Parts: sequence; structure tokens; C-alpha cells
Amino acid sequence: MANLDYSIKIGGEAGQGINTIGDILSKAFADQGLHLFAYQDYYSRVRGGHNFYQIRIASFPLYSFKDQLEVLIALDEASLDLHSDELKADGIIVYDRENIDPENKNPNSLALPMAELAKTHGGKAVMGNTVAAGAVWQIMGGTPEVLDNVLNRLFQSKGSEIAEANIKAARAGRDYAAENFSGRCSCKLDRGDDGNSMVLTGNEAIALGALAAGCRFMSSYPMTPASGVMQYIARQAGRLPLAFEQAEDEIAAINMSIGAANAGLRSMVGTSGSGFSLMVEGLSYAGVSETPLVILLGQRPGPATGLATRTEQGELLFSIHAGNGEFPRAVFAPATAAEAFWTTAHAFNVAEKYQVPVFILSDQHLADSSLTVEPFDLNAVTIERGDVVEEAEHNKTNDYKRYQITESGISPRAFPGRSRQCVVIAGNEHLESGYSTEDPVTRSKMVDKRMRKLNKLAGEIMPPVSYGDEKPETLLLTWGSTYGACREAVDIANKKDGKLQVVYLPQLWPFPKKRTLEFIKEADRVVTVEMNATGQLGRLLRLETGLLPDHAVLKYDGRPMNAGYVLGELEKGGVSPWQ
Amino acid sequence: MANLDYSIKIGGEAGQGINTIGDILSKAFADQGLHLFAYQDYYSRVRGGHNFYQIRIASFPLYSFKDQLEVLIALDEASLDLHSDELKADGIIVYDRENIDPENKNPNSLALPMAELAKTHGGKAVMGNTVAAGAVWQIMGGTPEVLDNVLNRLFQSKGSEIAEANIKAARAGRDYAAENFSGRCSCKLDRGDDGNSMVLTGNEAIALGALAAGCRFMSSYPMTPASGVMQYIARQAGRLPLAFEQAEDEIAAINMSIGAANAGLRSMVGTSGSGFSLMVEGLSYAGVSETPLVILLGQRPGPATGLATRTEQGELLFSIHAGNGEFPRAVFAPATAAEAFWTTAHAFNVAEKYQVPVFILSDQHLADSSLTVEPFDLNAVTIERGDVVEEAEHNKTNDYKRYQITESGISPRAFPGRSRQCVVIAGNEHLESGYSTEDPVTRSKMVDKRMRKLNKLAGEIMPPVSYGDEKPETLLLTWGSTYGACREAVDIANKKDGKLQVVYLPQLWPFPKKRTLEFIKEADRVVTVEMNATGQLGRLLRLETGLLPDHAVLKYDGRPMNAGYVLGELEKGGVSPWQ
Amino acid sequence: MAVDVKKYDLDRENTWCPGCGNFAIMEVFKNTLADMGFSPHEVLVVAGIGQAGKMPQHFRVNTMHVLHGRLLPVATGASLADHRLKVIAVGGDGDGYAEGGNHLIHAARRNIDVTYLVHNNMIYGLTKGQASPTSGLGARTPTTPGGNPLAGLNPIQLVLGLNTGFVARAYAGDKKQLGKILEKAIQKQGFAFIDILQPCPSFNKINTFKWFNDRVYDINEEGHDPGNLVEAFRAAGEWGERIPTGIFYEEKEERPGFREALLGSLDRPLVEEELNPLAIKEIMEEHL
Amino acid sequence: MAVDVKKYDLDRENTWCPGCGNFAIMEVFKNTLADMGFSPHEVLVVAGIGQAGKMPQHFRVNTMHVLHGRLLPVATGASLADHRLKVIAVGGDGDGYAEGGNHLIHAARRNIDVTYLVHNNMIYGLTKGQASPTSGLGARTPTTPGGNPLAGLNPIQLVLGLNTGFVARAYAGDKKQLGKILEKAIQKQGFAFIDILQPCPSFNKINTFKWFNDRVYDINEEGHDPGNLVEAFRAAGEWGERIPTGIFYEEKEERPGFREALLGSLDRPLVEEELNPLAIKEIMEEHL
Ligand SMILES: Cc1ncc(C[n+]2csc(CCOP(=O)(O)OP(=O)(O)O)c2C)c(N)n1
Ligand SMILES: Cc1ncc(C[n+]2csc(CCOP(=O)(O)OP(=O)(O)O)c2C)c(N)n1
Ligand code: SF4
Ligand code: SF4
Ligand SMILES: [Mg+2]
Ligand SMILES: [Mg+2]
Repeated sequence: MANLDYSIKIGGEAGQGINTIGDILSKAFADQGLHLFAYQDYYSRVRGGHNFYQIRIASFPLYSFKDQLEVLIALDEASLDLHSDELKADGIIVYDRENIDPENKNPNSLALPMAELAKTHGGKAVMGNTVAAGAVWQIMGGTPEVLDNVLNRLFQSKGSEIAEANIKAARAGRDYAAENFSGRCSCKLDRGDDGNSMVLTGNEAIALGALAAGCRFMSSYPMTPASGVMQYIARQAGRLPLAFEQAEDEIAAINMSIGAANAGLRSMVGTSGSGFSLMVEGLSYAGVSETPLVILLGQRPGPATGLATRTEQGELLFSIHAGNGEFPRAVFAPATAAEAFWTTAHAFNVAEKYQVPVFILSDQHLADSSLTVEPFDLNAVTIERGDVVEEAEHNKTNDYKRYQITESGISPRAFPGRSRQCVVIAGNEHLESGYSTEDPVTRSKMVDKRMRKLNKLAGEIMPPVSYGDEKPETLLLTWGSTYGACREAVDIANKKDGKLQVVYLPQLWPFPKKRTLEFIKEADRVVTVEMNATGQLGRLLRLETGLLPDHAVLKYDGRPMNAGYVLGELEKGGVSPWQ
Repeated sequence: MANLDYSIKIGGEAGQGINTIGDILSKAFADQGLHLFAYQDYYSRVRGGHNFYQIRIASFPLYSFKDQLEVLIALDEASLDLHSDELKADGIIVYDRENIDPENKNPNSLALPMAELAKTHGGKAVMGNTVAAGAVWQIMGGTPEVLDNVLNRLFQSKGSEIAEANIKAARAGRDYAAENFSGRCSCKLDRGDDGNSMVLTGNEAIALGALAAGCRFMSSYPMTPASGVMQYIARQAGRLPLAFEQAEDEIAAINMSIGAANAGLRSMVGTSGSGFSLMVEGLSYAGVSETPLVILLGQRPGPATGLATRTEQGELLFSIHAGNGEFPRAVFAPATAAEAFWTTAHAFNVAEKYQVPVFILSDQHLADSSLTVEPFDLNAVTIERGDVVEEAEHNKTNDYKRYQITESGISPRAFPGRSRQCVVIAGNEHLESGYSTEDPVTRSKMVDKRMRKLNKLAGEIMPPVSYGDEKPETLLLTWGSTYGACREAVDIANKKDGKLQVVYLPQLWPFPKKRTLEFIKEADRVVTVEMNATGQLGRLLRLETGLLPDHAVLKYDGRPMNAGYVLGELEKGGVSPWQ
Repeated sequence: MAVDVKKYDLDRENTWCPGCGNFAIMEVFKNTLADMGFSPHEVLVVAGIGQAGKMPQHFRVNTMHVLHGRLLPVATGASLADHRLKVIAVGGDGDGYAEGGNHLIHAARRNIDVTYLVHNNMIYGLTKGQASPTSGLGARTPTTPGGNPLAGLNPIQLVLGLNTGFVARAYAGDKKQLGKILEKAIQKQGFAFIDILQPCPSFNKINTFKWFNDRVYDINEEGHDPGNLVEAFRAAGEWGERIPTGIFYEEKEERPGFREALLGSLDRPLVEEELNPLAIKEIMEEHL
Repeated sequence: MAVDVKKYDLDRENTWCPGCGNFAIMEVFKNTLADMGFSPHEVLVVAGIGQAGKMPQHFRVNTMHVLHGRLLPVATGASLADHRLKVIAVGGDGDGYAEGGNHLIHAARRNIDVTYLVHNNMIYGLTKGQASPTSGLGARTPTTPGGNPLAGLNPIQLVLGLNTGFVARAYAGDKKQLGKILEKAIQKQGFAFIDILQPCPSFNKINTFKWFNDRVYDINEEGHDPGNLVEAFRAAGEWGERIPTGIFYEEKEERPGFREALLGSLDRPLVEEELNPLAIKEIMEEHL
């Protein structure tokens, strides 16, 4: 198959249904056997404004988006105004002719009567979106049955009549395009391998990871971009034995999960910046009470309410240092949807084995972007609950000590009501039994015991992952979804004899000092790449190793970066935000 | 005057009134012209347990406490059991004979019938504490009028009858001691300079500093050890034009102060670890909305509820990194009561000039210890409110921009209702006007504007303060109340030709990099000294300079350290908690 | 005395959905203030986060756009700073009854000098349709896909249990009544609470204008005595075929508002008090 | 069926002040549980921070000593995990009505399967005497040195406004009544609320045993019908010369508790469900 790499942008107002078009096409492309990277750009409003949905498809795996478009689907005037520039010279425009009457008609465009065709063929004007998907599919030469099949699957849940109607609407779009599109399409689809991959957002992958790990309780308060995860899990509550509860606030959310976790359930909360700020006291409680808890922190631009629907990576140092007092924790930051699944499942094991709060640092760009992902091998998911007192054994003794001082710092857990023993959970400093104490010697011992867990935890840090030149001129050090842009930058640069490498850190705390230093040793210069203003990964590197990166590539305007941005900034030399 | 340096410990249960004895004696010692350092050790309970109040007096300024005692006042058996060992060979014991019947009677002791004398002479059994103070005063040879005078001042507010009765009770104690104490007292008081110094706790000094700075609003939720400050300020609410409100929780507390500050009042909140955790979202809001706010964070051992009445310095890195998103702030940590006054007053200026949240990091040892302090020169307190739009000027224009982008990053403030202009305060990302925006270019500019304030702020960092050898073998780098122990360690060591220096950082953020490095350059080795388990100052040093200290002296059992501890740990070589 | 409502004009795009109940509330809000003679600079609107909280982004007025759920504490502080400001707090049902529930209890207890409007659309609008504390039993939302297991909170009964001096329910579909209630609330010394039923056509497909139109009635017109707290509590218990609106309770004797209770004789606004370090001399010298 | 109350014995020092009302409450608490046949390991006491919250530090029982004000959310999570546990939440008036006020609203709304005891001493005991939301008008405390400017919150009226199925006030000075109320509350399905008047001799010098003894009376003995919510609200309005105690409200028809409402047909405790990654196969494949 040719080296196909196309980008399609769907632009319009909130409420016009660009999502519908995007979702249909994404699925169809995937079924056609293509790799996909799709992301959305939307305002914090329900109607109006200017949103877009950008799909990139290729014959090779994708990690990021491109700036140049092969196809623009415009549902409003603004989409033409704002995005025509991004279109390649021979790119195609499909627009809603009932809404838009462009002055300069691009010869390579199709003026589509969306609502009209929808009404006549599907029965309802809203199916105009399906019409548009059909028209684009036709122009790009997609296999007709693939699209029909996708529509059937997507709309089946709303009844087969609706599914049928959508298939008809899509056909109307196809037919209309076949007859009326007189331009040239240089972005035809080949039929690839038969598609058998999922289309998954980061949020969906995290939710699936949690469910695979046996998450039995999630309490959360809605907040973009974490809402997707809780809503996904809420939807499964009838099918799997678990409870989801929308708490009255983030404080209740984390404390409900703390209650559930100490009563024996794998538990999780999800939130974003402001909401996480409210959880900080609960986090500290989880630390001292040694409660296993998974915290999804879906980053968006701050401070405070910030930019609700945009992306940033501004809470790395906050998540590592949050909470009064000192206690161990772990921080993970998956870079892709596939990884997000495995990392989340792993996070539950780490939380229970070490009885610590564990973060999954995600960001809006990871959360809402969708990728093609091979189905996960569920047999490979392991469940490690750590040291739990067996019920039988527990019934024998009569002096269960929830906070027994051990060499590893890990005390075997037991759950209230599961034996004749009583379990005492503490948020004050405490004796091994869990009862409060103010004794100075015990205090020091308990601090040591808790911190000692880090030794073992440090032994199983997820190692940094590298890609590209192994003795690079420039090492791009990065984390989270920004990996995608870096990885592609490496590909582009190294193709024209650049010597770039990207190393990203799937686990940021405890910090993988040794492996990171090994990578740094091989590199001529180190440039951190991240979505924030103060260069937090660079600061963390210095905090943990004493070294500062040479430069940083930063972005903090709420919009994700891609390879073009990374390479452009590298050319300018990057910045040094650390003085 | 001889080089006098005595320690007196008063031990007993909570509720027995050791505070009364301690407060009377402290005042009397100060009036006698002596320097004082007094601290308390108390349990998180209202009655019972074992508490003590330890007073050290000397003919030279004091910064810390000693382990060895000249006098032990025991109100219960436990005090004898626990503290007799601390008594010098020729030390004196005064004990309540109605409560205690020791087996081995120390010849240098006085068995005092406290309640009996109190009832006969003062009228009420509770005045037994005053009796005890009188007895000790007599044995140590204090000037009788000084004590009478102190009692008069201390009890006058309860009516002159009560004051009289206490004076009588004290006399009864004095007379009884004169007749019945047959031991030897090697800790006689000289009459020093006429005492004209205040006896002030760190909390009182902070409250006075805030009041001097014109704090007009304080909203807080009670929490040890910060409660003292709010209670002090609450007491002045009738005498000065200000409002104190006990909020329903810490979230309300910080948001009330944010409202008041943005309406033009100098505002302050006070809290401790857990309570501060709850304020983190508000902190972030203060950051983005550019609200000047002073936050007193009185540290105690964590995590979570921790040890309510004990001391620790565990929130240095937390206070620097707290809050979702990125924004500038300042962090101060006074080392002594006198400094606490000036730092607090300064904090209000910094908050308003840079429109940032400002921390005063205190700790329980600083908060509750009392020292003799010269009265402050109130004329030297400056009030700098920063850039505020003049009312008249403001009425002219019609486009006030609360977040005007300026070179310094500082936008002139205006307050709602004070002119015909409208003021728009924002917690979302915003235009110069304050109205919300999602524009990427504006977003970047606003982040830059806010961070730019750090440039000017960095220009007026309170410099590190040094004491001791200027080319030291060992530089003790420290912060907060731990300075006292280090300073005294320097004195002790350098007297026997040690080459020690202590450098403490009254301001920790922005970090005084340049000056700190200059000090480090002169030293053979650097040892950080602090009250926590992870060596946070050492970590901060590495974060800001790349350097790690050679060692650390740490303590995290909830009890303060003194010079003996510092020197002992130095001898052992210290620890390196940073790996 | 009335000022021209045009003074409130501001040239900014409105981001609410067409047909949203918020438009009517905003219109009445501006008109009432203007009719009562308030100029924009004399009013401070403290706004929560949510669609309701966006209201003061759309007209000229002093405003503090605060954290989700924290409008009442901010309003408390601001109103103490300068009590000549007319302080009005505006937010949604999620903002006020979920995230901010504790502050409602205590704002009422303090009797803060603030008028509080809750745009109650029984849903989380801005975050796209999750359940709110007032969402009805069985409501299907993204966080209650199997139907809400809980009955909706009754905000009127809640606030009546808090000794609030002015408690009313209005409806975005009845501008006249809303205007009348709003005016009384703004005149009130101390805390005045209005829950405003506000259809959200985008996400709340149950509690629509039509649904409310079929149900609402004015209890004051039907003879309810707003001076009787117990009666008010009884009347507020109704929710179903008929939905009572109007003024449920208005205390007969005005109590002092919070500022007066706290600061008593102090007439001058705190914000006008000079800052003078020497003023603490006497206090300091008590430590001698 | 009763178990020996000695099973609850624990050798730990009690740190309350002599004469504190908490002793009586603790005694009744243990006796009631034992009389009802509960063994310590079948009960989970979730305790707040404060003197009241220290209660389960003094006897053998499963306990979670949680953050100040957060006992109800923790109890919510724990009771969902294993509904065979008898979950009881215990805290002070500051804990429950100040810091934790929001959770009270929503625990009531959810009708969580928890009995909630508030030891209401109208003061902050553990932190040495600051005002609490229930402190009376004029009370002088370290944070209200000029006298409390606010009247105390009425917790009974507050909770009645939340559609709570069981609402009572008890008094530490009347152990018999306390025991009776406690037993009924523990039997109740769903949320049961008891405000317990608890003298604090160390810091509350106004609301002493004597003060209460002079005022309390049992409304049930005086014929109050606990089935009538509006009547309950009226009765709860009294506070002064006479102070009503007893069961104010007990819903006639039991509603399902929160667990049942949320999890419906699921009988097995969540904590006993096996963790099996393969169980999500079908869900995952919907993404194909
Ligand atoms: C601390 C915090 N949690 C969550 C959010 C996300 N959030 C914004 S608005 C909102 C709810 C909106 O509902 P409501 O208050 O009823 O207002 P509406 O949009 O319906 O008018 C939520 C959950 C936030 N901004 N801050
Ligand atoms: C978040 C937080 N804020 C404040 C405190 C300090 N604190 C501990 S107990 C308490 C109040 C105690 O009052 P109450 O709940 O009435 O209990 P009581 O001691 O009177 O029984 C406070 C303010 C804390 N531990 N945590
Ligand atoms: S989502 Fe609902 S509340 Fe928000 S603007 Fe649209 S209609 Fe109004
Ligand atoms: S302070 Fe009050 S509530 Fe606390 S133990 Fe003492 S008497 Fe009881
Ligand atoms: Mg709403
Ligand atoms: Mg209390």
C-alpha cells in the first residue's frame, strides 16, 4: 500500500454535530484498515462558537496530528474563513450549501445540501451530518459496505430504523457527490488490511484499564477533561459489579473512595486541576492512612478555572508535592491511549501493593484524542492485591495491627467486617494498632515505615522509553501526550539526517533517575518538551539529578503541539525557563 | 551581671494550670531584666496527659532551649518521674505536696501545699498556681515588687479584687518558701537592667505585624497552631476597624478573604496543614485573579491530622508548588518572634505590590514559644499598596482594564464601587478587561504577564542571614524556628574552636539563589538543618541551584530540636535523605 | 430614580444556547436593577462557574467570576469591605447546591447582606448534562445512565430550615413575577434567597418550559401568608402536578444583616479606613 | 441475642475531661450495640476529628478515624463496599455542621445506610473553646470575644428540610431516652440522624447539664406524632425556656437505602466480587 497520510478537518459551531461526522468517518477509516489520530478543539460552551474535529489517517501508526489538510468539511462560514489556508493546493472542500455561500468558489469543492438530502432520504434534518460523511467517503473512494457497516453499528443502539435511515442518508450523500463533485481528489483511500482495531480515546482507554483491573468503586465530580472516564464507568455499572457515584464535590469524591478502599474495594477518583486542588487534603489522608487509591488527574490549563476545554501539562510538580506532611506516592503519565490502558491497570496494582495514592496524569489532548488501537490481550492483565491478611488466618489471632511495622514498610491489610478482628484506620499519627499516639519515638518510626515503602516501589519504576537515534545530537525529553509530537519530529528530522531521539517518562515519580541519566549521557544536548510555561519536567530533572536540560520547547496557549511546532522551536533554539 | 543561664520546667496535666505559672514567671523574669525563651509541650487534649512549660532565662539574648534544668516545678507525680533526670545535680524541685508524695525526697526540694495556701490567702484553690510562682520567685531571689507588679497587670482585666487576691496568694507562696525551703539555690537571680521588653510568642508577633500593616479582614477556621493568631486579631476587632470571621471551613475562609481583598481590604487567612490543603484551590484562584492575600501556614506534623499540637517543618515544598496551574507567589519563614512581626508587615506590602498570594510559613515551635522582644518602632513600618488607580483618574476614563498587560506584569488595581468604572475579577483565563477568553494568543500573553511579576519580585528578596564563622568548616543552612537551635550550636561549637556558621533563609521563594551560593562557596561543607524527614530545604537548594548539601540534620518526631541535638547529629555525621 | 438600562449594555457575544431560560432571567435582572435606580458601578455581581455564572459576562457591572461553588464566601468578604455595594450572587444549581452547599447553610446562618439567585435548571449545563442535586428521580444523564437513583433536593425546604429571612421561588417563564420577587429580594436587608426554575433546552429534556407552564402556580396569589414559616415549609413540600412559586417566607421584623451584627457601630466602610501602623501602639504595649 | 458488652472493652486511656457529656453517650452507645446483638467486628464506626470523634478510640470496634468533617463521605463509600457492616458515623457539631455541612445535605439526600450521631456541645471542644455553628447568640469564645454575633443553627430544622427519614434529638443527661432513640436509629434502613445535646464543662459554661435539665422535655411523651413532617418542623422551632427532645420525624414507609437505590438487585457485597480482567471483554469489543 502507498504511503498514505491524509488529514480531514470538520469545522462548525458547537451543536452542529461535527462530532457525528467525525465519529462516523473515524470508525470507517479504521475499518478500512487505516491508522488514525483524531482530536477535537472545542470551546467551553454548548452552542455556537467555532469547534473542529481533525482526523488524520495513514498507512502507518500515528501519534500526532498534521497542520496541512487534504479535506475540509465546513458546516459554517467561519470554518472556511479560518481553515481554508490550511488546505493543500489540491485539497478538497465539502461544505453545507444551505449554510454557506462562499464568494470564491474553490473548484475542488462540493456544495452539499445537507439538510435537504437528509430530510428526503433519512427523514430528519439532523442526519445531514451522515450525508456529509457519505459524500466525503465517496470522494475519497472508501469502500461503500464499510461505511454502511459502521453506521449500522453506531446507530443500532437507537433502534434499527434509525440505523437504516442513517444508511440511507449516507447513500444520498455518496450519490450526490458522485454526480456533483467535479474536482480532482488526490487523497483516495486504498483498501488496507482489513481493519480490526478499536478506535479509542485516552479517556476510554483509562476507563477500560480501570475496569480490567477490577475497579469496584468510583466517586467523582464532573470536570472536563476527566468527565469522560467517569461517564464511561457509570455506563458499565449495570453490567459489571461496581458502583459509580457522582459526589456533591471533589472532597466528598475522594473521601468516599477512601472509605470504599479501606473497606476493600479497588477505588478511583477522576478530576481536573481545580477539582484536584480540593482533593489535596484527602490525598494526604490517603498517605498517612495508607489507603490504596487511584487518582486520575486530567490536566487542563490553569490556574483556577483556567481554560476548561483546552490542554496543558501544568500539574507535574503539583501532583508530586501536593498534600500536607510527607508521604510516598506514585505518578504515572501515559503517552498514548494504548499505554493508558496498561498504565491504569498497573496503577491499581501499585496502589494496593504499596498502599499509597497513585496518580494517572492525563491531559485533555490525550483524554479526547482518538487512535486506532489493537484489542488488548486481557489475559495479560495481572491483578496484584499486595499483602492482604487471609480471612482464616485473621480469625485466629486477636491482635491485628493495621500498621504493623515491617522491614518493607508494608503492613498486611485487612478489611472491617471480614473476620472477628477489628480494623482501625487512622489519619492522626498512630500506633501499629491504628490508635492515635503522640509518642515521639513511635512517630519517627511510623514516618520511617511509610517512607520505607519507597525503596521497594523504586525497584519497579516503569522505565523511560526511547525512540530514534541512540547517540543523538538532541535528546527530546518529554512526558504525556506530548510524546506524540516529539516522536513524529524525530521521524521527520532523522529522515533528513537529523540525529534526534525522544525519551519519554511513563512514570515520573518515583523518578527514574538511573535510566534517565544513562540516556542523557549519550546525548549531545537535552531539550525538554512539554505543555507548560515553567518547564516542570526540566525542574524535576534538576530536583532529582542536579542537571538542567539545555533548553526547553514549551507551549501554554491551551492548544496541543505537533511535530511542526517542535521542529520549529528547535530551530529557534528553544527557551530556558529555569534561569 | 554574671553570665546567668537557667532553665525552669513546669510539668503537670492539661488543665492543672501550668500555663498560669509559666506566664507569671515569664513576665516576672522579663521585668527583672532578663532575656527569655519559653516553650510549651502539650497534648491534643483538654484535661490530663502530661504537659510542660519550659522557661529559659539568661543575661544574653536567647534563641532556643536547653535540656538541663535548674528548677523543676511538679504539679503531678509524672513530672517528677519524667523530668527529675533533667535536673542538674544541685537543681531545685518545687512540688505540689497535696498531689505528690515522692519516695526519695530530694533535699533541694520544697513540698508546697498549693491549694491550701491559695484558699487561705487568695480565697480560691485555683490560685495555687500563683502560690507556686511566688515560692519559686522567693527561692530564686526575685525582686518582690516585680512579681506583685506583674500579677497586678496580668489579672487586672479580671477585676482588681482578683488581682489583689493573686498578689496575696503569691506572697503566701513566697513566705512559705522563705520559711520552709532549706536547700541550696545555685540559680539566684541578679537584678538585670530594668526590664522594658515585651514577652511575645511567634503567634502574637505575627498578629501584631498584621495589625500594624493594616490588616482589615481575617477569615479563618480554627486550627492549632494558627488559632492563636486569629484569636488575637479577633480580640482587637472592637478596637481597630477590622472584621474577623470564623468561617465554616477553610475553603470559605480563603474565599471570603479573596472577596474582601478584591474589594480593597488587606486580608489574611491563617491555618495549618490539613486546613491549608483545603485552601489550595483558593490559592490558585488568587494566583490567576491576581488577588493580594496573606496566608499564614502554621506548620505541624502531618500528613492529614497528624500530631495536632506538635511541631514540624513539612510544608516547604508543598507551599511552593501548591495550586493547579502555574502562577507566582512569595514564601517567607520568620525565625524568631521579632522577625515574625516585620516579615508579616512586609508580606502585606509584597502581596499588594505584586498582587500575589504570600505565605508566612510558621511552625508550632515558633508560634507558641515566647521570647523577650524590644518594643517595635512602629514608625518604621511602611505601607506600600502598590499600583492602585486613583479614584479621580479612574472616573475619567471609561475602559478600566483590571488585567492590563504592562511591562512589569503588574496591572493597576481598582476596587468595585469606588468610581464609575466597573471592575471585572476573573478566575478563568481572561482579556485585559477581565472577561473570559479562550484565545490562544491572549492566553500566552496573560501567562507571561503573570509570570513576569517574578522578575521584579526577585529583585527584592529578603537576603539570607548569617551568623558565626565566615569561612566555616560547616555551614548550617536552615529556615524557620530551627534557626534558634543552629545559632546556639554555632555559639557552643565556636567557643571550643569549632568553625561553624549558620545561614538561614527568611524568604524561601523566590529563592535567594545568588546570595545562598555565595555563602556556600565559602564553606567546606553544607549541612541543612530542618524539622522534617525528606530534607526539603536541601531539595529546594538542588531544585534551584543543582547543588545538594553534604548532609542533613533532621528531626520529625514532633518535638523541637535544640543546640544539643544539632551538635550531636553533626558529630554522627548527619544523614543524606536525598540519595 | 430609575436609570437607563442601556447603561448596562456591553458589546460581548452571548454564548448561551438559543431558547435557554437564562436569557429571560438576565433581561429581568438588568431591568430590575435599572428600575430600582442602580447604576452598574453600584452593583457587584459575584458569579459562580456554570452557564448561570456566565450571566455577568454579558453586561456592564462590577463582577467577580469566582471558583465553582464559592460565590457566597466571596460575596461575604466583599460585602463586608464596602457595604454600600449592592452585592448579588448568581450561580447554578450544581454550583450552589452541590459544590457550594456548605456555604449556603452558613451564608443563611450569617444572614449576609447578599441577594442570592440560583438558576436552577436541574442539570449541569456547562459540563454537558450531568445530574445535579435537583435532578429528578429516574432522570437519565451521562452520570446516571441507568436513571437517577435519588429524588431531587428541595432547595426551598432546605433554606427554610436555615432561618433565612427571604425565601422565594421564581420561574424564568414568568418574567413579571420574577421581577417583583427580585425587587423585594434586593430591597431586603440581610440574606435573600431565590431559586429560579430555568429550563435548559439543550440538556434537560424533562423540565422544559412546557412542563413548567403546565405546573407552576403563584402561592401568594392563592393566599399563602409569607409571614408564617411553618406554613411556608408545608407549602414548599409540594412538587409534582403542581409546583408552587412565589414568596414562601419573608420575616416580619427585619433582623440586622451580617455586617451590622459583626461590626455594629462602625459606619464607615472598612475599605475607607486608613492604614496606620501607629494605631496599634496601645495594643503592642500591653505586652510590656 | 444480646452480646456481652465486655466484648467492647479496650484497655486504653480516655482523654476526655472529667464530667464531660461524652462519657454517658459512649456508655449508652456500647450498651445499645451489645443489647442489639452486635459484636464489635460487625460494626464500623466512622469518626470525625474532635472530642466526639475520639469516642471509638476508647473501645473495641472497627473504626476509621477520618478527616475533620469528612465522616459521611467515608461512611458512604465503606457502606457501599460491604453492606453487612453496621455503619455508624460519630462526630462533633463543628465537624458535622461547619466543616462537614455539605456532606450532611447530601448524605441525607442519598439516604445513605448510616446512623449519624452528632455530639452537639455547641462549642469546639478539642481546639479549646471556639464558637461552633450551634453556639448561641452572644456566646463569648476565643473567636467571638465580643459575643457571638449569630444565633445558633437549628440542626433539626436543617435536616428536616432534607427529607431525612429519621430525625431525633437526644440529650447526654437522659441515657434512657438516648438508648431508645439510638436503637430505633440503628434499626432504620437508610439515613438516621441524631443530634445529641452534650454538655462540655470545660468550655461551654452556658449550656451545662443544669441548663439543659431545666429545659429539656420529651416531645414524644407530650404526644408529638413523628409521622408528620410539617409538625416536626414546627416542633423543632422551639429553643429557649423549653427544649424539645425525642424523635421529631420518622417516615412512615421505609424507602430503600442508598445501596439498594444505587445497586438494586446486586445482593453480594461489592467487596466479595472477584476481580477478573476477562469480564470486560464484551465492553472492550464494542470499540471494534
Ligand atoms: C472545582 C470544580 N469542579 C468542577 C468544575 C466543572 N464544572 C464547571 S460548571 C459545573 C456545573 C455546572 O452546573 P450548574 O452549576 O448547575 O450550572 P449550569 O451550567 O447548569 O448553569 C461543573 C461541574 C469546576 N469548574 N470546578
Ligand atoms: C481541616 C481541619 N480544620 C481544622 C482542624 C482543627 N480541629 C480539630 S477538631 C476541631 C473542632 C472540634 O469541634 P467539634 O467538631 O464540635 O468537636 P468537639 O471537640 O467539640 O467534640 C477543629 C477545628 C482540623 N483538624 N482539620
Ligand atoms: S446548556 Fe442549557 S443552561 Fe447552558 S446555555 Fe444551553 S440551554 Fe442554557
Ligand atoms: S473539652 Fe469539653 S467536649 Fe472535650 S472532653 Fe473536655 S468537656 Fe468533653
Ligand atoms: Mg444547572
Ligand atoms: Mg463540639
